[in-house]
Amino acid sequence: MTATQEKPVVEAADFAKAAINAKLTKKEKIRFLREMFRIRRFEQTALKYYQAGGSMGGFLHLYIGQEAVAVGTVSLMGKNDHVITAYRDHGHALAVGMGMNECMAELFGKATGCSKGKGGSMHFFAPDKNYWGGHGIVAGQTPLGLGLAYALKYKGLKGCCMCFLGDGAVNQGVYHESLNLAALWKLPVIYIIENNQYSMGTSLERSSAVKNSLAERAEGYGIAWDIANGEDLYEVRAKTWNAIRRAHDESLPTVLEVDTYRYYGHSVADANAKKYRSADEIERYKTDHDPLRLWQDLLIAEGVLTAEAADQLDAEVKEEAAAAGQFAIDSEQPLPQSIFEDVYWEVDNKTDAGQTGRHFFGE
Amino acid sequence: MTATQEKPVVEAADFAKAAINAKLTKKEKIRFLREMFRIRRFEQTALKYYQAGGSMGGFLHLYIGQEAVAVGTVSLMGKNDHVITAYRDHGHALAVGMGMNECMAELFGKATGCSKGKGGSMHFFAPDKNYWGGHGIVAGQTPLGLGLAYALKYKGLKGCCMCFLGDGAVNQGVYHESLNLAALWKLPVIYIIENNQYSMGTSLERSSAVKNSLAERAEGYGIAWDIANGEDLYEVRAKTWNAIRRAHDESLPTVLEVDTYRYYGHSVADANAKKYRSADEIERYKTDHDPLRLWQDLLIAEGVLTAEAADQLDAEVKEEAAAAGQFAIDSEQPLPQSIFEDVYWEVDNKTDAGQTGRHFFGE
Amino acid sequence: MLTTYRKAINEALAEEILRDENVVIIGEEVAQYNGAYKVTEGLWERFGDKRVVDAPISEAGFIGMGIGASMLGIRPVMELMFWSFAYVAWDQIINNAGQCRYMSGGLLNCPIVIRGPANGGTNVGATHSHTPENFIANTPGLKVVCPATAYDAKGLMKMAIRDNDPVCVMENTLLYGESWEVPEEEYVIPLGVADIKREGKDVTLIAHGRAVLTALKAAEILEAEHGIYAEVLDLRSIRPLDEEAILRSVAKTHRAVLVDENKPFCGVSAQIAATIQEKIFDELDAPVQRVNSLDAPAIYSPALERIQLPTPERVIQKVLDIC
Amino acid sequence: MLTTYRKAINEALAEEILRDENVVIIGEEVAQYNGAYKVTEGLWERFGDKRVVDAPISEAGFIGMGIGASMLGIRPVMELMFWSFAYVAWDQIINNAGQCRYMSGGLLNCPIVIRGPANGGTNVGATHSHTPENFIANTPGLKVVCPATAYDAKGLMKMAIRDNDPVCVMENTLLYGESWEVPEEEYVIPLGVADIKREGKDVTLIAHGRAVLTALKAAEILEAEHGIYAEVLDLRSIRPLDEEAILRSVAKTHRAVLVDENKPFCGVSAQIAATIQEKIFDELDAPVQRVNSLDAPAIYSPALERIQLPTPERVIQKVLDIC
Ligand SMILES: Cc1ncc(C[n+]2csc(CCOP(=O)(O)OP(=O)(O)O)c2C)c(N)n1
Ligand SMILES: Cc1ncc(C[n+]2csc(CCOP(=O)(O)OP(=O)(O)O)c2C)c(N)n1
Ligand SMILES: [Mg+2]
Ligand SMILES: [Mg+2]
Repeated sequence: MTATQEKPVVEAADFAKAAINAKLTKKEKIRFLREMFRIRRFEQTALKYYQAGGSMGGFLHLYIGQEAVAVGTVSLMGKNDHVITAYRDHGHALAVGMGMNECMAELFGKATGCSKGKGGSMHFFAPDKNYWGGHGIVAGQTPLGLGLAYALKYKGLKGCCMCFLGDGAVNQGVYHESLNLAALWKLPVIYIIENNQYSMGTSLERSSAVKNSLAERAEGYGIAWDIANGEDLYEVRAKTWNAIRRAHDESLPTVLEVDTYRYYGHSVADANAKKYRSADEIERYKTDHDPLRLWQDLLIAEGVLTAEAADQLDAEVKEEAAAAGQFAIDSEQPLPQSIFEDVYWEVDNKTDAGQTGRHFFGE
Repeated sequence: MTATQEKPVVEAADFAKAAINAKLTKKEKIRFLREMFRIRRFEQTALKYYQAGGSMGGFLHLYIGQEAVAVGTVSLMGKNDHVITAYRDHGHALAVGMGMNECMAELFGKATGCSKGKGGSMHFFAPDKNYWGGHGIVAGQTPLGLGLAYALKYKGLKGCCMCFLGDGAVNQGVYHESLNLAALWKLPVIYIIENNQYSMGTSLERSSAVKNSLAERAEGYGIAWDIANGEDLYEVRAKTWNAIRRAHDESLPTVLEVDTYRYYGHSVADANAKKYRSADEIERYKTDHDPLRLWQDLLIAEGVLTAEAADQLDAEVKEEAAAAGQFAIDSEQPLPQSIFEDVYWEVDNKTDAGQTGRHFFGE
Repeated sequence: MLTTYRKAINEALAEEILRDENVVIIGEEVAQYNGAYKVTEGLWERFGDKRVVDAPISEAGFIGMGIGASMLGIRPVMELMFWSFAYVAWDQIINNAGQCRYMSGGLLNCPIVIRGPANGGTNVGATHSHTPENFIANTPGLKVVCPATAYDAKGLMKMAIRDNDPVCVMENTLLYGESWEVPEEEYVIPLGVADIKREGKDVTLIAHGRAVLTALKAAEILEAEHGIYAEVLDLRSIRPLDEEAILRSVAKTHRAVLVDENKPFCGVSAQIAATIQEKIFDELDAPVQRVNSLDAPAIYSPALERIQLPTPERVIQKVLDIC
Repeated sequence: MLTTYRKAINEALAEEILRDENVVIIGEEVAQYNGAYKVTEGLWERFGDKRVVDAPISEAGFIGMGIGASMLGIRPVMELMFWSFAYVAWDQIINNAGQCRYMSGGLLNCPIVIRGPANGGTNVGATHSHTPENFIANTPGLKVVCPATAYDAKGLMKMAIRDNDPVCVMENTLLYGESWEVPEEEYVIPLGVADIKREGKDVTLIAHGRAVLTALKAAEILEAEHGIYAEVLDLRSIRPLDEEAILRSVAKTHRAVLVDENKPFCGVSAQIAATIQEKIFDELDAPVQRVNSLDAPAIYSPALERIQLPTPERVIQKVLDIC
């Protein structure tokens, strides 16, 4: 069964009253709306170019429908809090503050891309913003996130690492090895399972045997866990904050499962996007559970902003996305010799080590 | 904490009354005693030769102290029940009925060894006895055991696979992947964790974060689990039988954790055997918890056999072990050309496939 | 009949499922989804849950499971969505599929096939573009084939499934949509037999997988523009390897250029070059040349990945260097 | 001072722990147990829980963790009890240590060392005797060194720990107890510099790791019994590779025999042989010869494993074939 069916139904209102939310200023609430719009418009623009063909290659995994998860969790990050995720990484990248330009240019494989065109859609990075990618191998990032937490504890810094993974990723062994290490060594890592109910075309029921939920597997390691409704920004923030406090104050891990949904296929190449899920299901989520619409309506109801202001904000974001597309188009292709750059730090930095012995073979 | 501290204290007597034990004949009970003696005397003989030097190489992991686990579980095997274990495999090998000769010869690396001297101590095999080894990579056998169960179900055979692993092996990711697959596909596999409380020099507390026990992690997959006292043959049989019935009748997996103890070091090469455990602890197990002594006393108390008969039986087994040592010594070394045999089935069987193209390189 | 590489493999799988009740297809999205690259399209509908099985994302677990099942006589054909994902199951493939027969003194064998695409060129990035045929071929106990055409893919796949040892079949996402002549009637291609894809006399281009097409393109241009007649030898199978065919051709042309999408260091072409110079040194009129993928992780940038893989231009240059 | 290979590495670790507060040793049994092979003996007592850490049997988990920590500036030195166990962590090593810098366009680097023994010869069987230096060296983004002596082991280990890229150090359980001269004063050995372990003029024996000792023994006998003066070149570092030193020596002797404990197909010696014939073909008076481990999984039988590894006898035979 999906975790959804199990978790106690709670009023969004409860979470609005949570201290971490109660103290939010109007400005902050509006910024969250803007961040969610940025993700959605950025990806819709990218999709347009992808489908037009010729400018992008490889995969394009869209985050649309899950925006409240990245924006809500990232909104709580402090100086020493870090983020790492899988290949569905545009949302987290924009949420930590990456510019649309370098992200769009990366999709185009241009030299101006955040990864110089070397990583593509699955590999956005911004270490200067505590953002560590962007990883293509399912669950491959889970021990890396553990390591970021290890480094924080080793250095005596009060921080944590939020490591995102999908509902299908929980069945990679390395995630379990990481859970045991996190509990055994009391590491401030938060595993956030973005449960969008499908791993490619496979529903959670067909991929995971559970008692009640995926997060509950943490119980076997004595790790605290919780489940959150990902359509509600307030709830995401409230429950993530509990985990962050546990990490900061007790240096303990948490597994947080967030129920969410992706509107598009697994990737743009997903020919069966509407085969393994009913059109109704997708429609229901878009109409009744859209995190953007819900948040916008909430803010309007709260009197935080007017419908007009919201449209205005959206219009600005659309322009930002359109400009990013143009930026990507106008950017230069990386130079052929750059193929051999960024392989070895010592070579790139022309150190003695980098100039001793042969590092590259063939032509 | 170790599972021991958690499990309800039960009288061995209870388990003696279990149907599967109540129907045991004197002959069978005595055979179990003989099997346990066979394991212990075989290994003591092997140890003698190993320490004398010159005849064996590599590792020698002794099972002494854990005999009731292999003998108790294997005693329940039917026609379509299979066994696979790790490198501490002498006990299971002898319990399934392998001869001391081919086992001892394998330790000597002789051509007459069960694996023709190619596998050594960690790699005893006897597929004709449903015994699939003998595996050196920690937890590497856990998906293989799953596969044996998969094959049984695929062929419509009512059987199961008992897959043994250690308390340290539970932290290899592939074991968790196997648990999910076993539950998801309802496969008749029984994971038997032989919890001897240490993985090499590391106590369970230092390697595994648990709620109460290692077996309990199965809960997260909705898999049935239990804990057994490995010093009591009756209890091991009673609880294993529940798992076998679950596998046979419902085609469902079980995780069974059996508390036990090894008297010797991790392997004969373990220089610290007495450093990470107190001499008292080891002594306490040998005197108060020895599965052989407990079973022998029980049988004498039950009037199944006399002390003299037991000594007589032990004497016979000692002779069998001594003879096996002589057999190994007298056996031929494998021939140099055998290095290239048993690599490819098609080559060994001189089929067209085996004779097409080059299969081996270099000299 | 003109058939795509994808369809040819699909037919091979269907025919073997029908031929042998123990053949079962297992992998991620192979059943209800019809395969991430549609190689298994229609098989689940046609043969049902028992013969075509969707697996969770647990490569080590389900490939290890397939290996164990094969010891009991099941003949699993495991799909890796990308061969790159073999690295999370590496221990199972190398140690359990590759070493168990030996360690048991031949008491068991593992008739398992592990198949999927192993190639760069589609801008999926460094983690999804590995070509581990050299790693597999380094491992006695394992076999590996890399078909370059639909005809070879079907014949080799059927043979691999019937082989009683573990066979790794490395396909190519860039070839799935390409078409070749494939006969109606059944056929198999033995492992370990190379194929001369183009006759020539001046130089031998030795390749496997998609690099064979690169070599053929280069050969065309060499003939048309330089009057050089290149023989193109498709290894098809890396282990077992048709060494005789390699030596025979080079002994005839006296020159060899190896085209190989492996990274250079210890790539398949390193082994072939070492073998040629060792065994027919005196037949060589020039050193054996190698054209590999440029020696860096696979780059995403579509503009650059194109030139990171071996190109006909680079092959031609090497040939002109020695002819 | 005469020091064992084991002690030399132990000193290197201790010195680097003292030099850099970010150096931390992590692995199974490295702390309280003093290391399965006693390489880390005394370090935990001396430096405590923070700097020397015992890990559960979760290689993928803790090596991946070390890689992540290294991105934030920690310099983990991870012990693999056997390099063979790297196969359960293969994806972490190849993809996360090897590819992340590239995929991020150089925004991060992973100053991690992964060390442990990688060798056959102690009858621990096929699953425990892998020598993956050829696999690692095939992978741009990773570095790998294989020290043959205590002196080299210490100097290379210190350099590896200071290197800002991921470095794999492959040791040898058969060498841990062997002694060599190691100076009191501190020193490091740069990666990528080969070492002539014995001067000669008639043939060059090229080796790495323990095979260097096999080559030296063969060289002694060749001189004493055959009057052949073999130069022994120790690669020390496989990637980066000192190609100049290789070509210089072979250009001098005009003959090369490679001694390599890798399995033959795509072993390190295949790469070296291919390179020599490609770059100094005209300097060669005979084909480059290779001596590798016999091409089967590592056999347990003590009587046979001895001859499965390269022996001085086999090296001598190859030399006599071409001299
Ligand atoms: C080890 C590995 N196996 C398979 C894949 C192919 N793959 C990429 S994403 C994916 C589905 C993952 O689903 P989930 O974890 O739920 O994340 P989501 O896509 O829903 O965000 C699969 C099978 C991969 N990248 N890595
Ligand atoms: C993947 C892997 N890592 C490490 C080892 C080395 N090793 C062999 S046995 C062992 C301890 C295992 O302990 P446990 O699982 O409790 O089994 P026990 O030895 O107690 O029977 C270790 C670390 C190995 N063989 N495989
Ligand atoms: Mg999902
Ligand atoms: Mg144990």
